[in-house]
Amino acid sequence: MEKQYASDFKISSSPHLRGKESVPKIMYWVVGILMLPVASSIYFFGMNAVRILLISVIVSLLTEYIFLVSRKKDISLLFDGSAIITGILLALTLPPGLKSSYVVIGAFVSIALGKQVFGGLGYNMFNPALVGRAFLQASFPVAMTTWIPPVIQKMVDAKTFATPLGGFKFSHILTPYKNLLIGNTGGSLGETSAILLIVGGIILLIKKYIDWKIPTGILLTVFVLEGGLYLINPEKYANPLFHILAGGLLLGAFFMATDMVTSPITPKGTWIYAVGIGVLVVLIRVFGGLPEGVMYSILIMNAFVPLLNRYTRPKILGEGGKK
Amino acid sequence: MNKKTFPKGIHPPDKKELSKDFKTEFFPAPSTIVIPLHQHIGAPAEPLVNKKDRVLKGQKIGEAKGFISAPIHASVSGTVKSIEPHLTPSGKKIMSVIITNDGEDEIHPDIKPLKDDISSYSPEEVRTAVRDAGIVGLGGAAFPTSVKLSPPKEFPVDTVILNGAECEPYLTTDYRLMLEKTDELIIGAEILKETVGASKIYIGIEDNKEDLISLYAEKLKGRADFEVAPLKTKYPQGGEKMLVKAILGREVPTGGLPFHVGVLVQNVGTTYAVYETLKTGMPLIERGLTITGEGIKTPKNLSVRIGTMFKDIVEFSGGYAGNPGKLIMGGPMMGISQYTDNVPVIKATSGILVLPDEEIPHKKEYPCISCNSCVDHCPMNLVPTRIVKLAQNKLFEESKKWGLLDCIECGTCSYVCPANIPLVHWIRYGKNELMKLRKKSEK
Amino acid sequence: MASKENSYFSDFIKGLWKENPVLVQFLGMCPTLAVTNAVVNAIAMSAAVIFVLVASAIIISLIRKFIPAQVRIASFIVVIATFVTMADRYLAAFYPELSKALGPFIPLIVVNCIILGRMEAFASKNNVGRSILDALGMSFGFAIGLLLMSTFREILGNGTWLGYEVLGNWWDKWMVMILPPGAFLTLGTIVGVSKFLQTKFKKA
Amino acid sequence: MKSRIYMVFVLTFVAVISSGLLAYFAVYTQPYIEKNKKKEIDKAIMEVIPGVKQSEPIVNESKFKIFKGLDEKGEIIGYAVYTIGTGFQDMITVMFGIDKDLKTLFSLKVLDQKETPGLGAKITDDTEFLRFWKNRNIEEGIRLAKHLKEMKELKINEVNAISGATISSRAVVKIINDALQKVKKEVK
Repeated sequence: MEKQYASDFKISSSPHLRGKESVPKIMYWVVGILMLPVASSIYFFGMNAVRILLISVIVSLLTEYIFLVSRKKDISLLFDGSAIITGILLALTLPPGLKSSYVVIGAFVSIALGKQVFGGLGYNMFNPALVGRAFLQASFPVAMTTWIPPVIQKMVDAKTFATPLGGFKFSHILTPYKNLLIGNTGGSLGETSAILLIVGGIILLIKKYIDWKIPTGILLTVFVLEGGLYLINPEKYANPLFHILAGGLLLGAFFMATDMVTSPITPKGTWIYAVGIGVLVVLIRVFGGLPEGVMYSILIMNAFVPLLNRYTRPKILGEGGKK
Repeated sequence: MNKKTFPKGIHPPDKKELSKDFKTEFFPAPSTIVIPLHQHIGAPAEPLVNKKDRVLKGQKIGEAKGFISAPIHASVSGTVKSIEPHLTPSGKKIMSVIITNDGEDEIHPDIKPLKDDISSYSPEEVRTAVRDAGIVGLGGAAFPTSVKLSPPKEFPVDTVILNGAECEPYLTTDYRLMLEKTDELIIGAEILKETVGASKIYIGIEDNKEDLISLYAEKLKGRADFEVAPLKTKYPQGGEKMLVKAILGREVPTGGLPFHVGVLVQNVGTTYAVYETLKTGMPLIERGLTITGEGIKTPKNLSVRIGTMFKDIVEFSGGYAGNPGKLIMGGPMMGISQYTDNVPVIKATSGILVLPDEEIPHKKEYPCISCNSCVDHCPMNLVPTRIVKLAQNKLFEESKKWGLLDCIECGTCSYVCPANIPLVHWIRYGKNELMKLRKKSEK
Repeated sequence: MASKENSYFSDFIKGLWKENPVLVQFLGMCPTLAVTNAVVNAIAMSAAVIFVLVASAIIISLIRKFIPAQVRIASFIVVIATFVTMADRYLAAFYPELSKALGPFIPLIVVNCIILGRMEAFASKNNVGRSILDALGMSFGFAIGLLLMSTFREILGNGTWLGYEVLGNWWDKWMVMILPPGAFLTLGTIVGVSKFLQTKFKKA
Repeated sequence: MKSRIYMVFVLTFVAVISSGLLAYFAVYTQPYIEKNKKKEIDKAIMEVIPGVKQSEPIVNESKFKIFKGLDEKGEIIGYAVYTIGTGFQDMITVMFGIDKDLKTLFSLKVLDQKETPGLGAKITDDTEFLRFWKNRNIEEGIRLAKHLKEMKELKINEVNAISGATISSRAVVKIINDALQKVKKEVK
């Protein structure tokens, strides 16, 4: 008698083991780490920060939901965490006094134009949060460049308040390093506290959720170029350290430029991308008309990513060897 | 200890403790044996027997056709029940010789060693013996060994690497073999070295098998032609190209084989098979394998006749445990999942792995977020996500430029992918389609 | 096309919607993007295009039988350029403000693909009557596109329409809409909506 | 061969007709266009020098012009300066009036600019920017005030920047100061 055999095993392509990482896990880790700059923004800018953050995240999720439903996609994609990250990142780049209606527009544009029109997560070319911010900057230039001082800093004349970079560029005032590190200065919600941004960035680096080449490339480039200028003329140009700590550079280098979807996939391409951002930042800050250029630098280099990917194929093991 | 390795790769949980300490057991041949006539890379063999013929153990029942091919032998004595297509672990139905075992294990009279002294074989005799014995790579690739032993004249081979890395998680058959047949392996390796005219033998062992490293270092103390190469435990350390890179720092050219850089890489199982054939004259009818996994009651290392059905082996190992979800021939990274256990052991079967339903990843697939994990881990330094995207869009020639054909299908990229994209699956699809296109254009 | 009437009618009507140069054929994108930041500019531009297109169509269809095929494009350009220069001088003389706002885009009508395209595709092959209808249809289609664009852009970007305040003080002007990026955003949106409507229309 | 001659003939014919038409039209519109240009400059001169009735050019380059501003009796009241300089994005064309002793700047008019709408473009808009420019002392040039101040708090040679458009404001100040240097050389 033939022995009965067992069947109905599941079949699939190898490998049959899978690692522990998953897209939502990465996303929610990033959300968790973003709580550091979020905390600092709430501490320094109070209810304004809470208001902007909440509106931005809720509108981002809502927009994502509308698009998922209308494109007949899987609704569970709403909770992959990416829309929440976009919402938080957008809020962190906005000026603290911004009107709620602008935040709504910004968040909608981020998700709709920045992400969903390209086909959703993974297909967008530009960092969605920065698309939203660039749109707001172009639409409401005055509101987007009006800074209010942190709530804990009682200013005599608080009508307008310069960011550290603006203060340096137009009035040649250097904000003390202590304030830059802790975050007690003017600026976008999430960019003021250098120390928390660095801590968050380091956690991301340890967890390998961001490519170390990107922050390293950007910060080194800025440091070297600014350092060179500073050595040539210390009167006119600021200390390179100031340039690294002030403005949105740290936020951009650790949280924006490192966006996986919109950064290159090849190692060489990543280096070019990072150095390109650094060079553009210095060019805009020093020689351009604007005090700050991290956003535009990243967006410009985002546009080059497909090209970089295409022309920087890594050498395959054994390539070029003689057969 | 100077541990060698290659760039990139991954560290999956190795799970070797399940079966590592069980001595290799001999598994008596069951009553019915199914021997497929195509178990190797290359052309299928032609059947030499007819229905109802009596066959003896070691008798040639399939003749090799062409240079890259291998003959097939009967692994038991008995009667040919039928010659018909039978499902094999490759997933295809293949013409097979089904033998009813008479249990007598009567050895074919022609089976005797060519020479009494194993060290007196000439290279040509070794090649002939290996070819006639139907020996193929037992690591899983099943590439005819005699072809490997005949490198072209313009590529002199100076180094032999004995591949004992066994980087696939779960599998321990090579480990047991190295532990139990130490002297035989050393002699086998020497013969291989003489056959290809090399001067140096490296034995690559991953450092999760510390006992083997010290055992061989002790045995080979003072031998200038041998060197034990401790390797970092990393997947896919046992890939030929990775091994050559790790031990010698040489890079096998794309589309090339190790002999292009003067190296012969041979799996320990194959080396032992060569030794056995030269010693006893018995062709390849038996091989070592590990039956393991959380879905099997008592994991074992076994010596099994080719053609034994999986179900018999599972039964011998106490049957399934819990809720078996997947049955895999080979290791979990590169093995082929089986729909049923009604398939025979073939020459390439290095293990039978049963994963319980709970162990099977049920992750949702997301769109690629370009996280670079696959790029950061690919041992071939490819950009899997791009190759796959190009293949998905049917740009196969473009995909080839990005290294579609250089992929060794080790599964590293799929393992690390957080979006759970079956990258290897798509790469196989790409290779397949590309081949179809080639054939079309040749016509 | 059952009767002659019907064919004349369709000569005119196709440019308005089915073959709208801006929304369907994507012709004349340069002025479409550049001068639609205010309705008044769009009107002036459209008027200039209507004049040039109709006048050129008349001349070309009249002389079409005399022009050898090898030099037809050159002749078309000469004729078109003549009318464009006239329109440009006319605006500069009598509407200096508009002329300044439209800048180089009036002279650039010469290379506008709508005009050369219609000459080549229609006026050089049909009689005067049909050519006029075709030119009118196409130029009105162009005008519709420009008006749509400029209406959106001026209202959103400046809170006004043709200079009249329509949205009041509560409206925060979306500067981006009257800047170049706004042109692309608006064009994209309008084209998207019109494609959507067209597919709906076809199904129904 | 015949067809080639015919080709050339037709093209020449078309060209001749069209050039004739254009020549006529150009002659016809020329005076109007001239008048428009002159009107624009005259109008600007009227605006920047109070009480001026007529003007005559002293310097008349394409990018830099000085006009003498005269009252009804032909007495000189001041000068109107037309100059072009670099702005934030493109050139800015301005006209400003100064008194005959080169001490006071009466007022400023921006004739043409392509600054950012909503920000730099405000330099054309009277209420936002140009009111700061009424009757400034120019003996030592114009300066931008450090912080925004009320009109009456501004020093006699200071003007405010437009908030959010420091660069355009700065550009205008530089254009004026550069032009003043030139004027001082031309008008002794």
